[in-house]
Amino acid sequence: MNRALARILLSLAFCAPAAAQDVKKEIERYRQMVSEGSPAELFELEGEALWKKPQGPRQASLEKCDLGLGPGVLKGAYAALPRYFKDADRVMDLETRLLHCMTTLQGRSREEATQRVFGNADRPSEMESLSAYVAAQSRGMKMAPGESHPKEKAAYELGRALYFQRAGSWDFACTSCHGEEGKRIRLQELPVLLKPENARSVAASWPAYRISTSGFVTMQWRMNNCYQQMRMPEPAFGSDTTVALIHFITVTGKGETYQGPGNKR
Amino acid sequence: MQRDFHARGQAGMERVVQDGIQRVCTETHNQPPAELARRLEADQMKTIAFPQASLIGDWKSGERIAQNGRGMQWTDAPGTPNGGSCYNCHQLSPKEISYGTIGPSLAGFGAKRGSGPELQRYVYGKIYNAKAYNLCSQMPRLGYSGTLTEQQIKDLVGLLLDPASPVNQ
Amino acid sequence: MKGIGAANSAPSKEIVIDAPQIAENGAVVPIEISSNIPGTSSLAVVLEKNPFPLAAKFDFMEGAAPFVKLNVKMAETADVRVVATAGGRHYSATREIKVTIGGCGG
Amino acid sequence: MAGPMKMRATLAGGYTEVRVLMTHPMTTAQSGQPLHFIQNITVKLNGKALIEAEVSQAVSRNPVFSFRLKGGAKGDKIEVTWLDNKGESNKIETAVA
Repeated sequence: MNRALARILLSLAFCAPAAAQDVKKEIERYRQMVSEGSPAELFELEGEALWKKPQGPRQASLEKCDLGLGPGVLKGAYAALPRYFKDADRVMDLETRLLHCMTTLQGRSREEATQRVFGNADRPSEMESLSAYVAAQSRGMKMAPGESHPKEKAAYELGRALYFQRAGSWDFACTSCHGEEGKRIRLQELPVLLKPENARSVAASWPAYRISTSGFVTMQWRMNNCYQQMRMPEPAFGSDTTVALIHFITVTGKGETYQGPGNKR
Repeated sequence: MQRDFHARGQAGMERVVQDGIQRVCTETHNQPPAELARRLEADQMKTIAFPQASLIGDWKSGERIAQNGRGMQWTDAPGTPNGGSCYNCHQLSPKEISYGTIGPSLAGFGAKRGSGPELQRYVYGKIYNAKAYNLCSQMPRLGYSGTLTEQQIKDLVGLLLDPASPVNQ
Repeated sequence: MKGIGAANSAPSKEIVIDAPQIAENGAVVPIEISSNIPGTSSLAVVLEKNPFPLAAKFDFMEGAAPFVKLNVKMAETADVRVVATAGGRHYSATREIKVTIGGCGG
Repeated sequence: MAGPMKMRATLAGGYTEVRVLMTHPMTTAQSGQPLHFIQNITVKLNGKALIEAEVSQAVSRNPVFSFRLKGGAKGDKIEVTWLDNKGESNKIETAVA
């Protein structure tokens, strides 16, 4: 396409009100091209090394960590999370469970293991790389979080209630942004996570590489960052609040084939 | 929630405690009974401090405030001026292609409606405390919450109503 | 810039630049480039508004196709210019990419 | 210490498509951090260099490149090396699938 023509098309795309559809189409094309060239797999490699690396006072690796399907079973484990764990007597998502294994198998303190759960582009966190590795081992499998145990049911109900809970300086709830179909913030479309048709692709693509920060992001991070933008205080890593929301979203999106780690804005 | 959250930066634990409006809107999924809504909206109206004289400030400053999505988060340094996050949810200047759609488009707002004193008052009040006009509005109470100053809100009124503002081109 | 011959290049429609018209994030702008000019021995990507405009230059020996896909950084809306060298001559094509703000900005 | 690399080389209609991922910060002079970026990349097929690239700090962090080599057969050896402005380097090898 020559430059003059490109300019005419651009001026049409950005000035004419009818062209909003074109902007949307181009943004979708951008995301498609970015996901084809995503470095997400690099984090899986890093995570695999960390999974096998002896750490903590016991100099143990995580290779015997029971993610729900038995010690060391990785295949399909992520697709069955969050779920109730008898040994901890609570519902856990992937990161909460990894933290559990770090404290029980490796003998690390909770303080030390959660000191830096969210990394950055220069230095991804251990939790992020491990999440990438473990989640990738469920690729192609159907998302089927636990739903039968009373505590799993309670976590779902709590998550749903929290989704509507308005608070903070700006009176926000999850529904403020993710409550109505077809809405967006800036150019980012906002899935209504109360609806299976929206929650499915979310459940099937997290954790993910985040283009805007060149880092890897997890669901615990997503909850933390939403509360930050809701102008709330900070939720604790692996708290009942964040696990319940993650459980609620994953159960709502169950049945989708896991395709992550994905790519986010 | 008290157990699961902790204060960080400027975001104190008082923020997890719901006020009356937040509670009513949570419990009713943002569909409060009409009578209750009217009463509580009237209460909110009383919180708005309308300045004397013209409410139309500098639209250029207003555009910067509208573009700025920072402020009030635990990552934001207290003391630095907050943004209004307006473009996150509204279309304003038609030149900006990256705008949200949670709120209605405000492109051409003043060009369609004029800039008279009544309208100035409405726009100022709506930005200061949106809940005075629609109890369970998703829009933050930007003046009431201490997010924006009187001058900043005037500048946003300018952005919407000043005939020279890009919003009205 | 001198070394790649951008200044004295002839416009060519045989250079294909496949890129989105709008990039949601300037930190990652995907660009796929190729040349149908016979004997293309190099392709260079020039980002016209960047502080260091020459983003990358690829030399293709016999056995490699003049094709590459990469991600570049762009601070603002600008023209992307691709300069192809074939038989000692320089050819170029440009394409504008608009860089926008993606999310909450907070 | 250089971070991991990943590469795939697949036959696709008469050419070999090579996709390579590199872990690298690619920091710019503007970022306030020390300038640190990959400068040279070489793609070899069975030991013979087919593509030589000079790269700048304008390439995105954690670079991903796709190249196309004419022909190629299953089992051919592809090797990609990079060298950065601090003299660090890394290399990955894979067989065409």
